[in-house]
Amino acid sequence: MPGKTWMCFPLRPFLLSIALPIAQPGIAGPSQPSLSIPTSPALPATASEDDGQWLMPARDYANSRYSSLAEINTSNVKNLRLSFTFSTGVTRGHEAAPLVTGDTLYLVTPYPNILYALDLARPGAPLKWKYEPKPLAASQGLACCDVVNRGASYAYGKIFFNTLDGQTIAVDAKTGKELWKTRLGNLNLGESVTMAPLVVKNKVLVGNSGGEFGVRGWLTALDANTGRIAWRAYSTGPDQDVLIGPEFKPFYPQERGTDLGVSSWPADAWKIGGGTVWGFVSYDPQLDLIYYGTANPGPWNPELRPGDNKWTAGVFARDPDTGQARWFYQWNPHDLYDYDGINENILLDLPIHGQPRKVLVHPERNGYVYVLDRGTGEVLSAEAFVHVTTTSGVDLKTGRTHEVAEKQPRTGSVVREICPAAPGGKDWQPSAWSPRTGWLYIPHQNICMDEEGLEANYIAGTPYVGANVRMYAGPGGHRGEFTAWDPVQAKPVWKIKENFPVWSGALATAGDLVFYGTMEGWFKAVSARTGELLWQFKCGSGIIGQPISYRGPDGKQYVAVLSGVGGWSGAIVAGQLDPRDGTGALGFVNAMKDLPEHTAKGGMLYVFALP
Amino acid sequence: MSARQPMDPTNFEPLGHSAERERLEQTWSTPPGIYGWLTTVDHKLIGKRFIVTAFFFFLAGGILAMLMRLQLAQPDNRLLGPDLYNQIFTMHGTTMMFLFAVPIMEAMGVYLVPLMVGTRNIAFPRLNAFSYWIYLFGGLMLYSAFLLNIGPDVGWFSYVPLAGPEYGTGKRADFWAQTITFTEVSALAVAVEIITTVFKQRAVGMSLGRVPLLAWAMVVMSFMIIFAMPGVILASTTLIMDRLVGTHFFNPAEGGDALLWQHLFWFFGHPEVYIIFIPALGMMSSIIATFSRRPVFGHAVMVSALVATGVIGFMLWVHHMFATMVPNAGKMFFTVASMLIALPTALQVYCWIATLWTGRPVFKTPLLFVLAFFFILVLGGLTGLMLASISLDTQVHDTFFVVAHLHYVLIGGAVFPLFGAFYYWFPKITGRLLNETAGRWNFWLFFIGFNLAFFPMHQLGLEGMPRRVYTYPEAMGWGGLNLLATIGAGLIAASVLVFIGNVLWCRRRGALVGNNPWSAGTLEWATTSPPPDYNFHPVPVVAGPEPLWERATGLPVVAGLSDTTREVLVTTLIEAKPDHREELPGPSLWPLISALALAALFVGSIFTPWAVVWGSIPVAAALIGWFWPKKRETEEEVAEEVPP
Amino acid sequence: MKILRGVWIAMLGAAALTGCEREERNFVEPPPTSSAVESLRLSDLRPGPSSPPPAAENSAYQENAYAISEGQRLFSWYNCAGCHFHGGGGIGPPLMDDLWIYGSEPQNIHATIIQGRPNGMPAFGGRIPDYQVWQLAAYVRSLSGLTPKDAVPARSDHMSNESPPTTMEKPSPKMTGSPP
Amino acid sequence: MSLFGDPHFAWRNAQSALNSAGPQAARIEAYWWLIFAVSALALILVVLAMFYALFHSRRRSDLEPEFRPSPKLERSRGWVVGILGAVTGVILLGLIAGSFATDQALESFTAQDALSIDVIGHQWWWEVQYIDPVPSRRASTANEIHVPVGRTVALTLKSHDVIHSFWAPNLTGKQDLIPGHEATLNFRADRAGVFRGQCAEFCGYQHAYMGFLVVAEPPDQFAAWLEKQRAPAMTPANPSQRRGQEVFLSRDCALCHTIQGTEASGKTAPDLTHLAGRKTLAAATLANNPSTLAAWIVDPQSLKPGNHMPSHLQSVRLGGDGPSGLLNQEDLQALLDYLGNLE
Amino acid sequence: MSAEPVIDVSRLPTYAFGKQSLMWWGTLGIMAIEGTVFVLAAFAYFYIRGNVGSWPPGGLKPPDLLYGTINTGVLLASLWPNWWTDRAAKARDLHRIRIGLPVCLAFAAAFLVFRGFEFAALNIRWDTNAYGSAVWTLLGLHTVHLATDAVDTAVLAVLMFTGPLEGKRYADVSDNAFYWYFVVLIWIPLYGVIYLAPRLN
Repeated sequence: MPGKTWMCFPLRPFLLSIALPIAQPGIAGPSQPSLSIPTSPALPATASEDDGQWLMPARDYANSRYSSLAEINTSNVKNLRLSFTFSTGVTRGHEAAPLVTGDTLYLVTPYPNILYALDLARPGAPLKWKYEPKPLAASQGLACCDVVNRGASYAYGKIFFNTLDGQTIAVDAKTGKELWKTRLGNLNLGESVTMAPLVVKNKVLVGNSGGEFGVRGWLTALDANTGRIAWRAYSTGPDQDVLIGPEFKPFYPQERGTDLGVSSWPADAWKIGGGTVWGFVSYDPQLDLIYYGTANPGPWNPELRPGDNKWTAGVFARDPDTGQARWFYQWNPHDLYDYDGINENILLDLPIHGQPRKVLVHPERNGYVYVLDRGTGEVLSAEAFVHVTTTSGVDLKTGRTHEVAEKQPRTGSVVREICPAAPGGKDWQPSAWSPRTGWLYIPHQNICMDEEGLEANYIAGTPYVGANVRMYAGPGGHRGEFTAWDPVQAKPVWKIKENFPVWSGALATAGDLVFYGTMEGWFKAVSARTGELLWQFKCGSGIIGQPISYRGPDGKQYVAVLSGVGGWSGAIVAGQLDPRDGTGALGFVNAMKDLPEHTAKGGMLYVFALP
Repeated sequence: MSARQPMDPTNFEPLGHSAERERLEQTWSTPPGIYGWLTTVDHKLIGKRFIVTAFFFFLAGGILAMLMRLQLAQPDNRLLGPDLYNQIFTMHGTTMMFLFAVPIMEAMGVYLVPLMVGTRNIAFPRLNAFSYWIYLFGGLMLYSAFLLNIGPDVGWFSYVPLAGPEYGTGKRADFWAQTITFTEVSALAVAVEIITTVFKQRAVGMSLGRVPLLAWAMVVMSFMIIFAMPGVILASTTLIMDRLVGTHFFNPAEGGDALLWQHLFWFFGHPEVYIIFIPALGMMSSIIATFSRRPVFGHAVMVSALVATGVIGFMLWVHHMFATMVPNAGKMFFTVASMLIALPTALQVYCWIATLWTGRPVFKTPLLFVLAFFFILVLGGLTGLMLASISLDTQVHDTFFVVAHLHYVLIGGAVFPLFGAFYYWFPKITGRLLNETAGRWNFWLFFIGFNLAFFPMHQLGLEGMPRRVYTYPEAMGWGGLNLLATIGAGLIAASVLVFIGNVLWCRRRGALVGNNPWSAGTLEWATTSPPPDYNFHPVPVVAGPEPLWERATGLPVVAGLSDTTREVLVTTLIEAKPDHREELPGPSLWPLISALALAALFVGSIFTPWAVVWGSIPVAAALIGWFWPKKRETEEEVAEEVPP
Repeated sequence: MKILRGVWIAMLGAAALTGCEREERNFVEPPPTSSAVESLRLSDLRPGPSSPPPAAENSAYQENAYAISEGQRLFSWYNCAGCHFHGGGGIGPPLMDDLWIYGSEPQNIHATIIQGRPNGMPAFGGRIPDYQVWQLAAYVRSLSGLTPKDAVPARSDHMSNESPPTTMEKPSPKMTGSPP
Repeated sequence: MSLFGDPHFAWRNAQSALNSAGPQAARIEAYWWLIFAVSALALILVVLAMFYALFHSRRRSDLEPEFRPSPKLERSRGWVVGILGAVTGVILLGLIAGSFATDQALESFTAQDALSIDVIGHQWWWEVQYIDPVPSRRASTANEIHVPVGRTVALTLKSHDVIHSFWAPNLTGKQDLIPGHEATLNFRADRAGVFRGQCAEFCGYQHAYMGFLVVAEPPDQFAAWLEKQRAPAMTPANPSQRRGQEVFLSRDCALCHTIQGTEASGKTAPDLTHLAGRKTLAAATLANNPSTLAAWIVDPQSLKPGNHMPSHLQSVRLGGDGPSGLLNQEDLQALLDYLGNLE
Repeated sequence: MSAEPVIDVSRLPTYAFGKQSLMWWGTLGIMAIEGTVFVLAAFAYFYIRGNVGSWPPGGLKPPDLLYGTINTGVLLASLWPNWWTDRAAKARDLHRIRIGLPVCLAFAAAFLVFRGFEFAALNIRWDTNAYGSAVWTLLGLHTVHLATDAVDTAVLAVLMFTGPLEGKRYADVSDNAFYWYFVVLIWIPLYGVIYLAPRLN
């Protein structure tokens, strides 16, 4: 059926393109069948147009994860062979994307956040240098969902990355010498940092983690040269702290008002209200706006925080220079189910209802793929991509979801069959976009949960959740899915069912291939058009990393991915948890009881190429 | 009255040792020694044992009550901490309700009913023995637990979630639940025996209209037990399952409901009050009739009132839950029923007054206790009306007002008549009279002490003192009335001591007064006091409700019952015409063995649910042993068999 | 009757050995017993001649139903459950298994709570009264069955039952990963 | 508890069903007096009838039982009993009607502009939340409910653990708080005053001392009070208070208690933001003054055995050394200084 | 002796069947008790049901019909051998009893085997939620009755083959059948509660 769907539109006009600052005139042509898409963002320091590089985890500012390399394609992918491997020496969940610039591959491990540089120019890619930041060991106790790190960024000859204990570090890309480091998080308040920084206009953008520890979320811009804090925008509290000023013009009336970040919370609750920023940041150089999602309000139990809980579980558009907010849209006002709004925002130009629009596409944890006008924050469409029982659709007029009353968590009462579960229809694992098909490739899960609200006690530096959760497979019994989604038609094109949640990122290439990994350890290449499995390789441990593709110094196309199971979903293996307690790891253990039978801990880089 | 032998209409004086009598003696006697003690199936021995055991529990419960009163005598008292106090009030309530009140009423039934209906033993005598053992083991288990500091501490009502797995720490509530299970088994067995005995083993001629009021009361009580106890069976079983095997009946998090417990518990709990109260009404009638020297006025009205009370008693339970969120319309129904149940009791009171009025009252200790009833029970009943009103109940519910009310009802309505009954039937059981002077001391100390102890509690409740508090702040000003109540409790204790002394003294040295010292009219006085093992020889035939009054010179009798087997005459349900003869089983160790096996199962199940599985094997084995016929006895039986 | 009485006394005697302390409710804080902490070993490997193992102290807490249930309450009040959940672990290691990184003796657990452990366990020393730490230790030990079963509360009312819901179909064993 | 000797806390009539301060309690009180009068009369009549029967019966020394009483006498007495029964029935119906009328009246006491308050029962204290449509304007306190005179108050009652029962007899009847259910209770205070209430359903060790106060005050006074409750706690004004705050935040206090405006956000124990403004401590058990506060902090377990406030007796005695040393004398003094000023 | 014998009962039979006999009344009392337990257990079931919107709660599957329905059939069919044995007992026909009782026993055994499958087909565990607890309790209670009556029948059957026998034992066989009717009768409403009630919303 999904196969047929795409067959129906063989001559689909490619009106679609990734929004890019230096868009070539060619892509504007609506009927041009083959596109030459510039996939590299203009980074002032490098100004590199070289397709072969991979400078930031999402590949580009638009967050496309699309590689225009086409050497590996649907017909030859079956010949893909392992080229070299590299052991990271760490066996927790490897969620990071490697970076490649020039003839060096960089990768950052989970805690203890070691940064490795591998020399691609020499056979077997030997270690060039490594940098050990030695983060505080205690920070491991603050990572809600394994001690992961989601990658580094390259700009201006520097590698920027974050450590779990809340430091941002700039390292010289050539020598591995530390240039500066800035401590941003306060360990004793439960703050940690797991996200990959983004460098925009000489600013390093870093957000904190710890929504399950009663922290107050923020996004901070650091000067890329000095590491000094340029601005910090909180996700809760008074307008002054949130950097809401006269330029703030949200589309929906419920986001307008003074100090909503205070008045939409019980007294003082905003100080420990979450809204952390731990996902990927996008940037639109044309509009000169950065976009990022804010995470769930804390604690999970919604009865303990009456009100809309601004500005959590939503998306901010901000001016990168000043940090001033331009607009905000809340995916989940008064979030009921830990639906963090941090999933990636992919910036595209799409024809919506026949009109070309500059949009932001966002597969949200609450189970809907949102298409927003990224200039105003208006919701253009929102359709479910998973089984949803918590809401019955999104009201495009008000922008609010229709909540199902009987699925609302209550203190002291177990509510069953909440779908999607707390990790959402899709968690952090980023999707990829291919301009060749016009589809979004979403790695995600099919998980439901039972939840009981509890009284939550706030003790700084300890979890602040207030819920018992037990997750399990959603309808069909499989726990993972890989969906190709047409954002224009707002419907799925094809779906692949996986036994375990697809917790790895996706990679789309110009060879009409889509790569992703499974938690059993299979690294798979499927046809971007049909979803047909074309090639797979069994790695040493489950894959939850972000695959990339680059052109090596030898001119060949390579595909790289980190294997090493863990993360929230893989905590049962990475943390050796006990499956008898269904509420372990915030309830994810219950859904993953059999994972230890399929995979073990590991930490290895795998790089593939055609022979 | 003791000197009035000529009035004695008994015509069953042993006239020498006839061969027949000797055979009967041999057939019905309990084996000698400890073996006989363990194997007996004689309803009189078991009844006495039941009475003595229940009285011991009454004393234990009374000591606990005294401890509570001492703790509450002054504000902010530190005599007992909350932990011990909570155990003590739980033990007091549980003891008085489950180990004293119901068992002693049944015990009186076990002893008196077969005598009153003129048969030689109770139906299912081995079951009777079994029910005593199981009751004893249950009580011993509870008190062992209490002495080991594992006494239940969540109230005799064990409301969940306080008694549930999360808040009912340790094994304390499990012991409570299993005590309930023990007493349920015992009470239900006795109820079945009493009903069968009254329905099928009555003397020839004792049609339903001639059944004595006490026997009627026992039947109504038994029916109430049969329909009420299942409520608490289910409640205690589900509670222990919630605690041990993880069911969720009362866990609101998983769809259970704490209110379900209250419904199940009070569906039993309110009839429980009438289970205790109705036999006392029967005793009242017996005593009033004898001491007014006439049958109770309005026999039919009295029987109807008993039955009506029994039926309406099942429609009141929600008035214990007026402060919960039961819908108001539902509550109103229970208000009506709770108020209207006063009517049958009022009618009985009027009938008794009419009996006294038209009779010729003789003032003896039993009658004094009966007269106290008119003041105490009526007062308790009237405060009961107040509790029936939803709005007023929300003020006085769970306060000392309710404590006062329930003690007025239960002590006035059951313990006072019971003491009267002790004085009244003591000569039946022992052949000796209790001392009359001591009896009057006993009565007046009790009466004054009782009112001193409990009347001020009405006031305390209205002034805001909640019940089940281990202490109270001085500033509340409740100290004076509490002290008064404690003094009253002391008087009650003194009164009970007088009673114990009286019993101990008179058991051996009391006046010997012949077979029918009160010249009463009912059949239990138609045999020797104390009665022989076989109760009656020959078995009487009756022609009226007070047969001994009607036939001053001897009753007609039945001939032809076997004297070599334990044969009783089975009669028809309504008219009590002779139907067939049935042999009742003799002494056996199996009831004791079965009770031990079942007790092991119950106690074991407190610690592991698997005890139910492995424990059921010895229970089944014991029951099969119990059932399996002995070859020799069977052969004897077959020899005399007359098929229908 | 005498036989019965004898049996009862024997039963009482036997039960007294185990029962009394198990259900004792001590509200008053006993003196601190932290001196034992220093002499504890965390390793089975010992150099030199063998020495007797340290005697377990505070059995009054370890086998006491009230202490364990208080420990259970404190386990959630002090947010232990936030990391260790109902023993299965998550942010912190599981407590219901038989793997003890820092030792399973009450003193080991006491020390872990008071001192904290490097890989993320916060130090609660100076923040939780000593006797509550022992209560917590008793509860933690009960999670992996190190305390007598009859002193341990059956379950908490709050979703600690292990049973999986049967709502959804069981995962199908064959999962090809190819599109439908 | 001799600490209680303060005459300010003589509560003899402050927790009484016979001293109504609002229409609900007054209606019930009126019905009480009606049923009391009827009952007293009935009791007197029964006892009199009994004595009459005893002394006007045919007392004879002759004990010959009369087993077949004369039908004529039976019939005439039958009439008396019958009439008495009928009269009893009529009286009962009257009482039922009166009861229903009272229930109806209580039901109808609702108001549109009712003040909404959430009361949550904990073992063994009361959490009180003043509801406001704007979440940040909610106010939280414990064990002391202020209400404006003349305005209906709508309580929403919830339990956090076991069953409790909310009972302030001067104002209205009790209502159980049952886990898994939400109950409502409306009342109005018609005169100013301090009334005491208490948990009326057995709830464990400290059921006895689980009290609370209802402070009925004129509307403007109430409004001022509520506004004050919304404000964060005062900031420490002198070094001692600063030290006290530090002690509060760095020791076990902050693990359970909240003081708004500080990091202390513990939710398992009463909110102490405006502690000094309350009349009592420990759930309306102790008068609120520095000495009772000190006693309560140091040794709560001997004041209320089994309650959930940890004891600091040993640590104060040992001078705050060792792992259990949470408080020493100076810490305690500073803490008292700080808490004593949280108006 | 002044007593005047007015009736001679020596010709009356020494045992009786049905409601004439004491045992029948005892059995009836037990049935009344157990019937009340079942009624109250069903009350608990519906009380819990009253608290939730959908039933079974949370979209659980109702119990599968297959084994419950088979078992209902087995139970109803077992009425016939029991009735047949009952009649044989009343006719004091030992030969027919010796045929009938084992057949009854076979039915009971078959029933118990299917009952095992029934538990498996409830689609819920007793400790999943209150609904699970209620259905397990209802089914468990009935199973206990069946099991005890099966043991009862087995013991009687053995006795009928080995002796010692007397006339009273025929009455026992008859009462055994009487109790079995109760167990069957009570199952019909229980079947409705367990299997049909979750399907009616």
